[in-house]
Amino acid sequence: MWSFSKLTDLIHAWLYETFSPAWALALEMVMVGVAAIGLFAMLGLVLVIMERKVSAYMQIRLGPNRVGPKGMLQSLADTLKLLVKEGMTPNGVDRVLFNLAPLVAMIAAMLLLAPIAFAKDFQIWDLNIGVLYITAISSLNVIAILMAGWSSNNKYSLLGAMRSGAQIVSYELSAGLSILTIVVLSGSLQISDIVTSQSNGWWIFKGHIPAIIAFVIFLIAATAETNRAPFDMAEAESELTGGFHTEYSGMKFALFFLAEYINVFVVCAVGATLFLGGWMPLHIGSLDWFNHAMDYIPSSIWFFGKTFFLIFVMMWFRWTFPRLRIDQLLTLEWKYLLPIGMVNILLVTVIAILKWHF
Amino acid sequence: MFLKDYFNDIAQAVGSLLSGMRRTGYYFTHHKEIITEQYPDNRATLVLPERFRGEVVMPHNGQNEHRCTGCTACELACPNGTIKIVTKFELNAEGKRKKAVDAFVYHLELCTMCNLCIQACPTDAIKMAQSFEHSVYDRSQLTKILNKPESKLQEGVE
Amino acid sequence: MTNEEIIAALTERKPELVSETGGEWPNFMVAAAEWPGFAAMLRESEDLWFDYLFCLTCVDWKTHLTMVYHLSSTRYRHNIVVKATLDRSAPEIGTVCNIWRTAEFHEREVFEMFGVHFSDHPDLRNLILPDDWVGYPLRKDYDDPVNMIKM
Amino acid sequence: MVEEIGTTDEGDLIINIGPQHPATHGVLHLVITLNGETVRKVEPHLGYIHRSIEKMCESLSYRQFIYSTSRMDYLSSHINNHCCAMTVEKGLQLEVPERAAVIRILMDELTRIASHVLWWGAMAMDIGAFTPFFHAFREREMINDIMEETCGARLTMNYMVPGGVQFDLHPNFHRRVKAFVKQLRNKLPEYDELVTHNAIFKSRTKGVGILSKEDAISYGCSGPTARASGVDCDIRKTYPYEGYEKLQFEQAMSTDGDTYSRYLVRMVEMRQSLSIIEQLIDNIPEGDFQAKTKAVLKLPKGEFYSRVETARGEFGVYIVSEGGTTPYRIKFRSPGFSNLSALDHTVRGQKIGDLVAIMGSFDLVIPDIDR
Repeated sequence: MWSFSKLTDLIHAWLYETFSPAWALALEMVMVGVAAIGLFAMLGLVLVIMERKVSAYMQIRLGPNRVGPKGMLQSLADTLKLLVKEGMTPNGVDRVLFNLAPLVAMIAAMLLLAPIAFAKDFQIWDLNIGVLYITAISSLNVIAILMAGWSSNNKYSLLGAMRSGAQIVSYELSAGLSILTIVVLSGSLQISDIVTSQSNGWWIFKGHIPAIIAFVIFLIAATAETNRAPFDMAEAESELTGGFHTEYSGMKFALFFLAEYINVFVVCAVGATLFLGGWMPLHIGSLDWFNHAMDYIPSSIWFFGKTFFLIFVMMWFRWTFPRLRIDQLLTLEWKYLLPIGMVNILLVTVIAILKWHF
Repeated sequence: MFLKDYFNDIAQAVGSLLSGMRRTGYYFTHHKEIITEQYPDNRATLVLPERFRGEVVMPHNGQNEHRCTGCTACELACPNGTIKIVTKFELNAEGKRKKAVDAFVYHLELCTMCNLCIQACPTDAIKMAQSFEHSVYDRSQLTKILNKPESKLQEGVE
Repeated sequence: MTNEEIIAALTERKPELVSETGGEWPNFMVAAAEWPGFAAMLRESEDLWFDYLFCLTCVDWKTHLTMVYHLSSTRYRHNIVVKATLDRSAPEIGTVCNIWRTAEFHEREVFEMFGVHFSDHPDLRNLILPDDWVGYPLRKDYDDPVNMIKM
Repeated sequence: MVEEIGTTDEGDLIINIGPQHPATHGVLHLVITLNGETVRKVEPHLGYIHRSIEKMCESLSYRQFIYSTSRMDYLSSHINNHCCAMTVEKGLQLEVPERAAVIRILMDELTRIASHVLWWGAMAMDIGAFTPFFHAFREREMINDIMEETCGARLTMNYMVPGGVQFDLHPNFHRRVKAFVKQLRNKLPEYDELVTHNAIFKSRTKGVGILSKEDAISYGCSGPTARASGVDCDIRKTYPYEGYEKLQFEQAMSTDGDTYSRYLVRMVEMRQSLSIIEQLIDNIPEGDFQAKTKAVLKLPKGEFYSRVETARGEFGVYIVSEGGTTPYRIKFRSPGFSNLSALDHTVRGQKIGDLVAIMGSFDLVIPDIDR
């Protein structure tokens, strides 16, 4: 079967033949960096237009429909507008932190792309602690938000940032616990191992009910960690106008905006990898003819299909539910999600030890 | 007992959230329900009700004649001073001096479309038009003179 | 209670009270100094129980100001109007915002619009007008320097 | 004085909410004192949209002044106009034809539904759900179209005149209202699905911002805000006007006094208004839509007060006449002004997110407060 690995191997071999190993590595890094930034820009554009269209259809309206065919170029036009806007730094802000915060948010989001397997054998860095790396780096995001909130010298921003701090720190527990269930089941922290362990069925089907519970908890925690409604405490525009990015405009605001969408993409990609088999096609046990038929669909389509399905579910949440209050948000985490998650991981451990899973 | 309530709470909450999602999901998949009016595009087919009050106009007939006698009833009826009538004296057919309207000045920027002037008019000289696209770049363009140049009072209107 | 019964009940308690009839509801004139005590009596009496102050305003009669209080009872559904005449140069009357708390905002409005001083009001400052406003706009002799229509 | 922006002596944060803020639905300015997330004190600063309509009306005739009241509570402009017309009729001792009275009630109830539907969307948006807002506009648009057809305007209709209404009903009115009633009856369960039964919405509003019955009366609250606290203050029931006494409808009441019950009272009120419309729409009597009046109206010397139930509560018009063609003094008792005065009391000790929810449930319309 054709896979990206052939292409990448080809490039790799050619580079090492032509250049010295140090240069070849440097060039590979540059290529990866350019590809990552390109992917970023693409994802930003696609996700923004997707969000606007999804929200429009749920709200019985048409959404953007003037720029390009069916309004598909609207987000490109918006990006252009944001690019040419003045990058304002208000008086009274902490200039260094204020300008640094969007970059930190962006870099944290970018780093998360490294261990994600976009297709079969198509991964930037298949490090052996991939899952741990993702949980660690995704907590960096809160630093950017706190920096932005503090340096803005605005009370709305400060309140938003403080809320966000409390929220992300607590929801990381649940996200971590639900990720751990899959680690326990598959016995590895490496993304490629986790994906191959699902070659005879995805974990959400193989892991009985505990895996489903873990998946639901992961989805809730992921929504909360990316500060999206109904957990958008950090922004909460009807309370805090714009939350931590009240004072931001132009490209700096766009960077926050983009980072939010990249974070959404990454957490959904992680969810798809852990629970829905990543690029692994839908396989059912030893039903060979079915499995072969499924294999004909390219692995990258499987991966992006699953990821965008999860993104759609998160958008569905956002455009249906009212916002929680900050104390209820923490109640939900500490009184509901965390205890359930802890009991759940106990069950999963038992299942894993007794080999009850398929 | 405590546990039962705890899980009952969760089940009910999740159920209510799912029913909400079912509703938005329904609208997401049923594009027939969309109610957006694509305004500048549907201009040609846009029909406003005949009673819609957009601005005050003075209809003129084919001979460039209107029905305004310059009695200032509308000016008195207007709560905002929207209408100013400038009158002049004309000689009529019998050679008598007669009051006639020189300029019917209408300040659209002050008008609240309350319809009191139309009701006050004894000769039905003015009426409300259905136009509603009034935006201009300069406020002075909103001050209009409703009687056309060289227009005359229609025969038989007193 | 009907209007006549209210008038009878009140004149029994305060024989010097001046009442007017003819309007929809009984009208009473009280002296400004007596008003807070009278108001407390209207609110507390079990048979009157005027617990709902639905309108509080002032009228400028050029020679004097008149405070007008519209009271209603949510229990008996009867209404009265109480008026108090104030001196125009130094209008002062006791506050009733400890009896009907809605009076706090209404009295602040009357304060800035008519210049009536409410003694013992907890927070008597401009509510609607800017803090540095000069003049009392709803008095009859106030002339608005910027009048859109006259321009 | 607006406090210096900063912190209080106790270290509480002072925040200005408004005059431009997504939660205030207009130019309301609240100075709130925050201790962490908890609101210590709310102090409204008004006047950003104060036009002194009361002063303006002193120079307008009794026909002219009615239009200006549409600009106060622009969401229940019909009902405001109705009250003004009623006060003038009271002064002139004018009998309104039966047909005009029925048309007035129909228009009032349609306005009330339009206002409540919009409020429903805005309330959901305050709490963070955006979708209901657009769904609410779908139904509101139908009412606006009905209004446009019969009254000639969508928001500030100036349809009520002393002695009746300006025009007769449009021939399409009957059919369109029937279609609307059917549509809203179908969509109300959807509203419940989206918001009323939503677990998050319930947890955000239940037990939040409790206003006791005594406080509601003392603060002069009226309308759904007071009825949620158990005050039976629906003017349509307690002091019926224009033939409301002949209609079958319930006063929407609750006793909890929290944000959720204020929400529920309005939802019930929408259904009650629908039933009023259903009772009347097939029984509009034939006859004149306007009583004969003189060209120039003169009210006799005296004082006239009338009160109606708008979508927000009790609206009153107090006219002092000296016998001339213009009112000597006119006072509008607006429901929002009194309801707003209870805000501080209700919000103290709640979270900042609750402040927004409570404000939403009070249904404040700022031009109504400022006048």
